[in-house]
Amino acid sequence: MAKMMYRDAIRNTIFQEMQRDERVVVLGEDVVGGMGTAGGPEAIGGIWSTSTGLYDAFGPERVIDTPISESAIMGAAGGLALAGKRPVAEIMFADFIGVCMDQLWNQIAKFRYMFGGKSICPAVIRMPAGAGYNAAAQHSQMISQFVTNMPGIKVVMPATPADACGLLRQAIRDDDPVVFLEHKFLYAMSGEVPDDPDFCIPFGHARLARAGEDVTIVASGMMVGYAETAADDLAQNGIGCDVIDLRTTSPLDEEAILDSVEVTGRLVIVDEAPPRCSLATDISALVANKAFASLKAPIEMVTAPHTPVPFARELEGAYLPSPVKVAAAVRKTLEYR
Amino acid sequence: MAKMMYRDAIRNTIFQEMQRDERVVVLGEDVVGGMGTAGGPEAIGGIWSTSTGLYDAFGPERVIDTPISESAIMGAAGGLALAGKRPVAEIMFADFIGVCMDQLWNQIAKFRYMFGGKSICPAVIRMPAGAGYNAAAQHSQMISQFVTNMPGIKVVMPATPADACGLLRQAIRDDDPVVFLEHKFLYAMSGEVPDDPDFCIPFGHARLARAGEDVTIVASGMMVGYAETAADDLAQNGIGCDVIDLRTTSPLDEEAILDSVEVTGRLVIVDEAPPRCSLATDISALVANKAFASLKAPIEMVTAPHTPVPFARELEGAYLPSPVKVAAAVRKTLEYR
Amino acid sequence: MQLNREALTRAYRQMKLIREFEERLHEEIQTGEIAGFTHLYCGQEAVAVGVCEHLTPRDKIVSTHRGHGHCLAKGCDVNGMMKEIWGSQDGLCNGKGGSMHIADLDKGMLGANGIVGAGAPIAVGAALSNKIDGPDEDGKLAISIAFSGDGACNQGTTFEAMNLAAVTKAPAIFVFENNHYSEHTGDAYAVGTSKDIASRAEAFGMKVWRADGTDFFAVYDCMREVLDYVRTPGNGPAAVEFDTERFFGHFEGDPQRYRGEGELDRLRATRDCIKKFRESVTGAKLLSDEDLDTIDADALDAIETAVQEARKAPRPQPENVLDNVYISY
Amino acid sequence: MQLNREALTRAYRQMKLIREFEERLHEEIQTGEIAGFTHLYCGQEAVAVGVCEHLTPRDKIVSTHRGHGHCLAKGCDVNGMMKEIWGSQDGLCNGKGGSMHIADLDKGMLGANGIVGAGAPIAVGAALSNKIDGPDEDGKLAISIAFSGDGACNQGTTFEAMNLAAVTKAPAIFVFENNHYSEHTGDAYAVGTSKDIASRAEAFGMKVWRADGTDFFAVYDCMREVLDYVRTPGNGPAAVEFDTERFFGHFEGDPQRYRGEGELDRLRATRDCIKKFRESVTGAKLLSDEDLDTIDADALDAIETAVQEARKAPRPQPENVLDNVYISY
Ligand SMILES: Cc1ncc(C[n+]2csc(CCOP(=O)(O)OP(=O)(O)O)c2C)c(N)n1
Ligand SMILES: Cc1ncc(C[n+]2csc(CCOP(=O)(O)OP(=O)(O)O)c2C)c(N)n1
Ligand SMILES: [Mg+2]
Ligand SMILES: [Mg+2]
Repeated sequence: MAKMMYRDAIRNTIFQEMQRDERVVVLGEDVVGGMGTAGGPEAIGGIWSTSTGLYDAFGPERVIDTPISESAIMGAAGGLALAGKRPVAEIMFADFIGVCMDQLWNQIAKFRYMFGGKSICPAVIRMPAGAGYNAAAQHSQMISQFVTNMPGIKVVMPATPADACGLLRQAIRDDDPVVFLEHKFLYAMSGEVPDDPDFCIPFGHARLARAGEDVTIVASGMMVGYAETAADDLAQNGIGCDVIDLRTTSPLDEEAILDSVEVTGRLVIVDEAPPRCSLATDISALVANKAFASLKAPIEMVTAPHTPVPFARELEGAYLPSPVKVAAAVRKTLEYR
Repeated sequence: MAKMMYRDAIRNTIFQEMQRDERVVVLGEDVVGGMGTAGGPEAIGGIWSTSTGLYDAFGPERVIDTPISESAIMGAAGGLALAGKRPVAEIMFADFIGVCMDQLWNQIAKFRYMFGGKSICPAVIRMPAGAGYNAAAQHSQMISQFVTNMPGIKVVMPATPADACGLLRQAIRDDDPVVFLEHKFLYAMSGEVPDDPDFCIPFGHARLARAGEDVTIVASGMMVGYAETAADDLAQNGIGCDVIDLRTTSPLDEEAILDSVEVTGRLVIVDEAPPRCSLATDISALVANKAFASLKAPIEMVTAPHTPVPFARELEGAYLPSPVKVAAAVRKTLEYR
Repeated sequence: MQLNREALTRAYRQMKLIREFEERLHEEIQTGEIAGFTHLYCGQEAVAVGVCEHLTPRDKIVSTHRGHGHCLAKGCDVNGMMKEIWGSQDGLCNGKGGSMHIADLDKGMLGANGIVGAGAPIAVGAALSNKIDGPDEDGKLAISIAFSGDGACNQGTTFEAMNLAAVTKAPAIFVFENNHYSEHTGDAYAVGTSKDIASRAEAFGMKVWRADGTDFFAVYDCMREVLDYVRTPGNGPAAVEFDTERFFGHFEGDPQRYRGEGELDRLRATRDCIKKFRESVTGAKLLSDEDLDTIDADALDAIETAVQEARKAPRPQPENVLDNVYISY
Repeated sequence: MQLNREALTRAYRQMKLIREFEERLHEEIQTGEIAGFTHLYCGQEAVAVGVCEHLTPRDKIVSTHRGHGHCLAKGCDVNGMMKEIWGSQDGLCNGKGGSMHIADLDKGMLGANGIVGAGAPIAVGAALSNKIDGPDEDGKLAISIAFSGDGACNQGTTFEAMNLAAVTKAPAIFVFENNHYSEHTGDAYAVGTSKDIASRAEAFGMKVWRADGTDFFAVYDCMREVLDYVRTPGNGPAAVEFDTERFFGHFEGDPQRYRGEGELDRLRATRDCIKKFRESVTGAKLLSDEDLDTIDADALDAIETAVQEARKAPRPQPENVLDNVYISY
């Protein structure tokens, strides 16, 4: 075990996997930082510090800095993967999926199916996502709803440094395409990360972050911490919550959710995205279909409102879910009889 | 009243609105058809026959044929609308949202909010959508889940020629941006359309396509017909269904859905899209939260599977919902006690 | 013309196979037996064959919605393709893809593509892979080719791909098949240029070539130069514009009212790459009419067999809809 | 130089206002009072002002993430902008947009934009609207301008927009501000060209210009020609590349290790558009040092006032998060 930040867990895992498997290739805007300048390559080393040192260690063929051309990055990741490489592409902000969705949704996701199972496309698309920096409407979005909908794509949302490591390693070694939604606000989060260079967390297995018998809270990414805080507060008042950290939203650990709701009969879902056709509604619909008999109360969802992400601190605060809002939803579901 | 096809209802409505309001402008690929050829403008007149004759009537300034550049089309629609025009843009297949989503999601949808309410962006984006033509994975998709999620966008899914007319007129006159999801398979559907040149159907008001007290079926677009067929079959066996045609998924007529479920206690949702984070889950979550007490059975969803759209007839048939699948879901929900 | 008899025979056979494949589909589609959208390559054969005859399986191509010619030229199995177009479970893609999504990774054929302009970035990715793999014992790189039309050249992805290839010096070749129409629109309208499509590629700093796409030998000779250049490590990408013609509508069922009076007759008479090839090789006495007639007959036979096989090939079952979304899930 | 005293005074005041606005933000941001990402325009003032001094409110501009200069030059209220950057409910966008989304439709300012390359298609739409509106009594069209950087010029949307404008002959002007960096990457690496960014625009068949973006008079004179051309019905779009410099980091907090030794000092000494303007007008005795000092003091005052006002301006309330998503819903 070593204590490190979420961002370092990501960088180290990429580094180790590049060392282990020469097919692993990194590409993205400013992943080298300094190309074509007096300062030279690695003058900066990636704006998220998730690729620092890769260029120096692995050279320009395997660490490819790109122009501002997300469709070309995404498409090149697809082409690299079809050609036998294992690309790890960075789309600087998940919000930029708007300019490159086709290459993810209609290409990478569908190659294997359209080609009758005769191809593999082991591309990892890293997409720093989420709010918290007052970066406003075009640099703060959670896009789990879009990518979870896409057949052919696996979706990962790590909530801790250890998970960032174990899930990213799994993503790089996985033969299916993976969207890896790093939460920008968690980059500086510190935690213990296993040293084992083969530490992988299998997809589709949720983590029970807190255990309790009164209410089930389902969350992912940054929302897990909010749910944990709420659960800890509620525990002080004798209310016990299961906090289920999904880890991956596709595949989804249906069993973990359903088993918990069978015990608690009450469900609160926390989701950073706007509410319509969201991951929150997805989990709700699962439970309303498969655990209906266990439900004792309406399913509560704590989500962003149906609005873009606003800029001002007060507004972004009002926009985002919070431990207080989660706790209120838990209390609401408990009050129902 | 005049009997006409869905596609003609669309073309005629655009024609009339262009006559009525000179700010209305049409743009898209091959909406004129024949530009730069020996045959000349209008040699073809739009591949869906939804823009035939517009160029001849309104000329090149207001009927703008574009290169294959969906981002530019979508962005130009946004710019035209900000500058005071009322563009009706065609994206030839809804599947192409992959190459132009940014201009819809991050631009058109968000202008008003980001600019503090100081702009209007009355753009209508027509997107022929859906399966049924064995057009395979990249030309058959339903994208209601993506656009319904987008704050700032209104989403229309007409199920009949009359609705295509009344809802499109409303869309063109509406000051908010609207995504208009025409179902390609309905283009040849015939029906009565009111003659009134001001016939508008307000957004957010569902249509009760069939009335019954046993089960609520919620559907939109081509799925409405499937639900009606299922309801008619079931009626023969004494099972009564409310069939709710949403007409618009954003805004959503929550009341119509909740009122019906309050009576029936049983809900089946039909959705052509893949199941995760879909419109089906959205409606389910609404009901599981706001009409929980009325529910007598698990909420059933009839959707496409979590796969791309396959090519072969047999496979596309298996992919799509069908009246038989809807009826089976209704029976399943009725069997539950 | 430096091609020997064997090479000429192979080139002609490939062109003819494509021609017959497409002519036959043109008929079969009218019976309603084939589902979906089909875009025929008829008229452009010299491009696909003139390009692909130079390639090895290590070289990759990425194709378009009009992909049959590229697929056949790159070595995809004619029976597997026909079965795919018929939607059979035994098709090259198990009936999942159909005409617009034929691929054969083992042959270096990375897929037809229903999204106009989507192929170019994928080809650059494949070219970056070629670059990582490095030169072979002869010091030459494997390369990757993006086929694009005069319509696709206006899609943002195509430009981004060209710039990315130029910046990274990826051994990619952008082959623009200018058949003068994108659907029902003329290139004279839709392609804003100072000169032509190649000149837009040139503005990214890459070397470009141009040739008559209805003349197999022009294509072939031009591609030899292009490949020689791009296979040389350090040179980076190149682009070629071929002036070519499509003989059928954009898709099957297109009324083609955008064509000029007598245009199709004129094209068939003066711009038919197969006719031109024939005249050229018989004129130069490299192959005889008899040789070519035999190939013609063989091609027809091969297509007849493919169609018969496709007709009786097993259909997919409903449960197959769930196959092959993921490798593991 | 054909500018009269008044015009010169106005131009200098505008440039100086932008300069002080940005210099002050550079300081204020370090206190942590201002939230979000802020990209400062310092160093490029001659471009925004040299372009916008020619425009009327009927002309539209679409800006970038580095938008303060364009906004001020197009007439956005300095106090409203400062309040917006502070996130006040009284800001130009009610605190909803912040630095990256400032807009003022009444002024013809269609928005800064956080998505690199997104502005160009929007500007073409606005230009198509100008074209529909037709020429004014002098036979001249209102026009629309897309500002883009040397990074944005690689985004597919920028190319698509140029082609669409060329094809439709929309009165759009693509102003490329080449400040030689996109974030931390040099244009020498990221922009694949045969010559420069303008030459890529030229390949779409449009007329292009180039000028020194640190010389207000070069920008201003060049834009007179460009505008004369684009305002003439039937001519269609044009592009201009300005060679300019940014004096601060990409965003506030950027360590700028990609800069060469002494680079910033050299730029401030030799490539400062305000210094150059001053030297030029005092040298030619068009304005005196005193005149200019007065303007400097006024600009500083205006900024001080704006900051003071922004500090005490009302904050948005949590419920305001729901405002203005739709007009009716
Ligand atoms: C992104 C996208 N936009 C539009 C289409 C519809 N479409 C299919 S083929 C085509 C024309 C393509 O023209 P070109 O690139 O010249 O190829 P050609 O058909 O001539 O072979 C269009 C517009 C599409 N499939 N994808
Ligand atoms: C689509 C998109 N990709 C990437 C970014 C991140 N980003 C913001 S500014 C920038 C550099 C832009 O460079 P340039 O166009 O030269 O403008 P400058 O910053 O020099 O003014 C990048 C990569 C973005 N905002 N949007
Ligand atoms: Mg073409
Ligand atoms: Mg720059």
